[in-house]
Amino acid sequence: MFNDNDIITKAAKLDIEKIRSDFPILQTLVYGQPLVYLDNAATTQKPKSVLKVMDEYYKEYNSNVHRGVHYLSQKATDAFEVARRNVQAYINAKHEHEVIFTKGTTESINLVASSFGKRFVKAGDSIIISAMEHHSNIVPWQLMCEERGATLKVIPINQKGELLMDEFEQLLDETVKLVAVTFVSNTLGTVNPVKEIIDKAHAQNIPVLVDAAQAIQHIGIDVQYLDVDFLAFSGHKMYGPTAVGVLYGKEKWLNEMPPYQGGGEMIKTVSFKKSTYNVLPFKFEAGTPNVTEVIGLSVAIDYINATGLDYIREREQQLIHYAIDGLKSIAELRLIGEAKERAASISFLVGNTHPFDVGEILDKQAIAVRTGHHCTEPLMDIFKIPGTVRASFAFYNTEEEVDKLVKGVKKAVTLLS
Amino acid sequence: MFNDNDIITKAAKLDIEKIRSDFPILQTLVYGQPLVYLDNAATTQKPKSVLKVMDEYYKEYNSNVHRGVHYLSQKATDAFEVARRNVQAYINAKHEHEVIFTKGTTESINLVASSFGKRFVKAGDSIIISAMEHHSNIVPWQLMCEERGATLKVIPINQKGELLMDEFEQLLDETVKLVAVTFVSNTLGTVNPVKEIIDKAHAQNIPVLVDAAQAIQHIGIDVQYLDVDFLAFSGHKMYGPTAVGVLYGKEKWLNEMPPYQGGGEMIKTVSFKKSTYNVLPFKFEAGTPNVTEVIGLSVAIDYINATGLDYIREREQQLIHYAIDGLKSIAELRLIGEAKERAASISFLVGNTHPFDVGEILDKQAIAVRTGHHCTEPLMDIFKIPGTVRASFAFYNTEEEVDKLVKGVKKAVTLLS
Amino acid sequence: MTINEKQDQIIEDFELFNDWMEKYEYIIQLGKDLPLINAQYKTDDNLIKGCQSRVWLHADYQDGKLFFTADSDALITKGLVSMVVQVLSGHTPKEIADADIYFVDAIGLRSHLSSTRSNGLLSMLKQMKIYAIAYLAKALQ
Amino acid sequence: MTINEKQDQIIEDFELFNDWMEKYEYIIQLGKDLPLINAQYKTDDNLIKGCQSRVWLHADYQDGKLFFTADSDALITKGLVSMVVQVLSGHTPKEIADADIYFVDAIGLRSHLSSTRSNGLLSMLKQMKIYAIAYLAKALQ
Ligand SMILES: Cc1ncc(COP(=O)(O)O)c(C=O)c1O
Ligand SMILES: Cc1ncc(COP(=O)(O)O)c(C=O)c1O
Repeated sequence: MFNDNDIITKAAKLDIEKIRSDFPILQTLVYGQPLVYLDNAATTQKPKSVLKVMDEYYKEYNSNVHRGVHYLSQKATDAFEVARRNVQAYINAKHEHEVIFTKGTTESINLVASSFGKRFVKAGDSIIISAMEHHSNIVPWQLMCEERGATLKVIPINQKGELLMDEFEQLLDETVKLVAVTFVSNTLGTVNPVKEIIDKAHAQNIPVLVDAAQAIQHIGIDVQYLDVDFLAFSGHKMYGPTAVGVLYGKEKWLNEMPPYQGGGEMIKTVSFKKSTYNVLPFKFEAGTPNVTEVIGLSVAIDYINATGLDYIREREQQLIHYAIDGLKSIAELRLIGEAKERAASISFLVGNTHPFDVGEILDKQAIAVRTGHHCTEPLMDIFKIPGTVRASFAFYNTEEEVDKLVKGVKKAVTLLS
Repeated sequence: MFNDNDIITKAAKLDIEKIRSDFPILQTLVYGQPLVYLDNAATTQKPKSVLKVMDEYYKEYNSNVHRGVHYLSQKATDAFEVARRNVQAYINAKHEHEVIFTKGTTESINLVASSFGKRFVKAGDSIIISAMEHHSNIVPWQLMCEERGATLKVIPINQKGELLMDEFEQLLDETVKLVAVTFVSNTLGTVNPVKEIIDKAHAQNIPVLVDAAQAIQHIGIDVQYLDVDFLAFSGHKMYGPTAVGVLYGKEKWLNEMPPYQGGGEMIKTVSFKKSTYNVLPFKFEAGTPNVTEVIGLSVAIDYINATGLDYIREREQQLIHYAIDGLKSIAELRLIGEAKERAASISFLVGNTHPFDVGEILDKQAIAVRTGHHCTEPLMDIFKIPGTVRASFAFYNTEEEVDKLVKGVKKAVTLLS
Repeated sequence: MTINEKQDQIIEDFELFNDWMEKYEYIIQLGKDLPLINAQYKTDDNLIKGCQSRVWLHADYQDGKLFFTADSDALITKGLVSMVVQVLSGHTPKEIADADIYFVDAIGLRSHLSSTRSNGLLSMLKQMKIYAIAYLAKALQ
Repeated sequence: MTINEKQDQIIEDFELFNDWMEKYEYIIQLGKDLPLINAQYKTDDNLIKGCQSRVWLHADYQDGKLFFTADSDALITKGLVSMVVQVLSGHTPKEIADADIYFVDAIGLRSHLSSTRSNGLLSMLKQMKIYAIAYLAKALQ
């Protein structure tokens, strides 16, 4: 078991205090006790700089973008497009117009399911997803497959919560039009071998969508290195604001796909007879964009870059391993998901206790965890459990907080048995 | 012509100063001069209270909603659902679950076009829109009609920019599945007789969608009185934040329509075989919602209510008439749109000057107007013009600002001819 | 006792507890007590699926009054369910239909009732009222 | 003069103006001068549709150099177009392809160039470079 004092030098401790002071909410008291926020996979907290830039935006240059000749509109447009290039750089996309702003991962995936589906999927075709997908990477494909007479195939997992890659290869036949998998499981914490999945799919000319909602804040992603065709993620899970997400798509696919929503921004010309569509990225950005949120997201990326993804990953790995060791000391505790490669979520159950009961008693100790199926019901069915307790970490969490979690779970078990 | 001193009492002037101090951006200098913001139809500015509540949200209780057992999540969920009831009350909807949060008017309309279309529109059917619609109330119907083999019919207008109601009645035949019209034209300022349109359509059992993007901030709307079937509007045009909008729909339609996007929140149960969908409103709210923005929108509604829609309407009518009178004093100025009933937008052209040139010279005088087709290209085609200069007002504008506009346009004309 | 008297009684009882731990211990104890429902009624028909826990509810009508039995898979929910059943059972459909259940909030367990999102307990309350209203409607015929 | 010398010259000229009015008067005057394009070239093929104004552009290749003529429906755009044409016309495809047009920003007319959203002038610059690159490619064959 890792020991607090062994692994964290004094300098590192100072770092953490500095980091925590960047996130105002971490100073909040809940029921009179300091908040222990371990629900980061649901949504992360926001640094001051993100809040500041959004406030400034509204106070200094709020305006509609792209269509305005006046000063505020120019300033807002510039900030908006600088943000796009910032996202482009963060994922190393080849072109800035391959970055489409959406309202979140869910919308990004729905966009692809709808537009890619209309263009490329016919009756008899199939789509591959995995057994550990979030509902947002299941239901859009179900809706699309149902509409187009296609079928959904599922990569199975082992008891540790790892994809069975051999079975995946078996599924890759000529009916498959797209593979959609998550990079990191929000429930199990499993990090999937997405590079390998992409290479294998590409060997058969099948494009791949990666759901990076739980990866983008933990792992450096280079879309050109991965050669991924579509990447989806949410701002609110990477220290950015709500109501913004990204769809990265390779230019060649995005150009071939029909538009998703119709409206302002996405058209070149409109007449009642015939409308023609705008170039990328605007073709997929109908309506007044989420300018404030996009600008906020850009500053969140700045914050991540300044902190360093390497540092973030290292800290989070320390926390996870420290937490796993701590939790394992609890009798009858069962980890759900024990993949070799893992990121910031840990799911567990204790004896016969119901996760909802454990979550509620943790809450009363100011420890925020999530309980339930975490929008991965099929995964719960596979493990034959009603749900789990999930603690999910960010680099601003501390070993002290992990200790509180372990103590809190012990108290819950005592009360409940 | 109205005279500043005649119509504004000293008390009213004080009111305006108080109101303007509520909007931080109105104190901004542009090129060293006080900003004159007359682009309110594109987006409105935000009162301090809206910015404050969003900042507080992020600093005190930011959390994912609905699925959490912990304190922050409860608090966020409560605020989110209180906001829904606030919107419900603002438009007097019968049920709170008839209020669906979207990212804006454009998405609200696309949702209906897609879901209503799938359920109710077949080849040979038709949809009616009007000649003055915004692209966001044209293109979604074009996309849907094309997909389903339906046709789009258009209510024509007269030279003043008013709907030809007789022609509308002619169009109402048994092929029509839905009428979609704007309440207020963003380009012409025309206020359409939506109650009459709804009554006429309902007489033939045809439902009506009203695009209220340019009405909700100016005119009190009671969806039960109007008996409207769908109402769409955007937060950012009603003093609220970007990235949030509303779709109101009658329960009976929303229940019959299939879901739009798939993902978290909108499901009841998911399995790889079959998923079932959640109840209203969640069925139509896939993915992590725009919680912050919804809470901001709610406070914007509080602000409107506290100011009073009657007061707002009266002030805006004063400003419009004052502005029209002032602009008419400019030789060769031509108003585009002279409807009897009008709200806060005024479009015009002067002699042979190009709107873009006029807009740019106004900008240099710190006057923000919009130029171009205002996302109503078909309307430009009808008037055979490339675009207009549009000044659009909010209750925080002043007669002094109108005077600056008139002077500014005169200077532009001098420079350009 | 009326429904409100019963609720006030529970609130009073809870004031005796010094901290949340004692409250929860009490509720959990209620939950651990014998199943509140006859096994034959623990059917899918009687199942109310909340967002986190499941609740089974059965209603009997006798001499103008409704009697409820129930169960849940989560202990705290079960404890609460047992209190709600105690509060509403043995009252007329009209009393139940009109009842305002405020004790859950008052004793500081709002996570079980807040938000419009139905969870087990909220759905159960709704279901109890639906039973009551159904009997009311029948009585009017 | 090189392309950059021409740009620097324009920037220097503009420094003489005391305020934005004088700048605009000058640009507008440039715009009012004779049409910059032969009427026969004002075709849809040569039309570049920006978001606010329209620009027509025609290119001639002579003795290893490109010569441009152009027009616009908006006066200020037309004035700017005339400056851009002056700056780039008479240079080799390579020089044009490599050129960095900074003077529009420098003289304070950024609304004509900012944002990735193509407007008339930006699209025109792009089109001029496309012509240049096409001739470069041809030369390589
Ligand atoms: C009449 C009208 N409809 C629809 C829209 C689209 O609204 P949004 O861009 O917020 O989706 C607008 C605003 O541009 C509008 O004025
Ligand atoms: C793996 C995964 N995919 C998709 C989503 C959906 O993201 P959002 O709700 O932000 O659209 C989530 C988050 O809940 C997730 O964890």
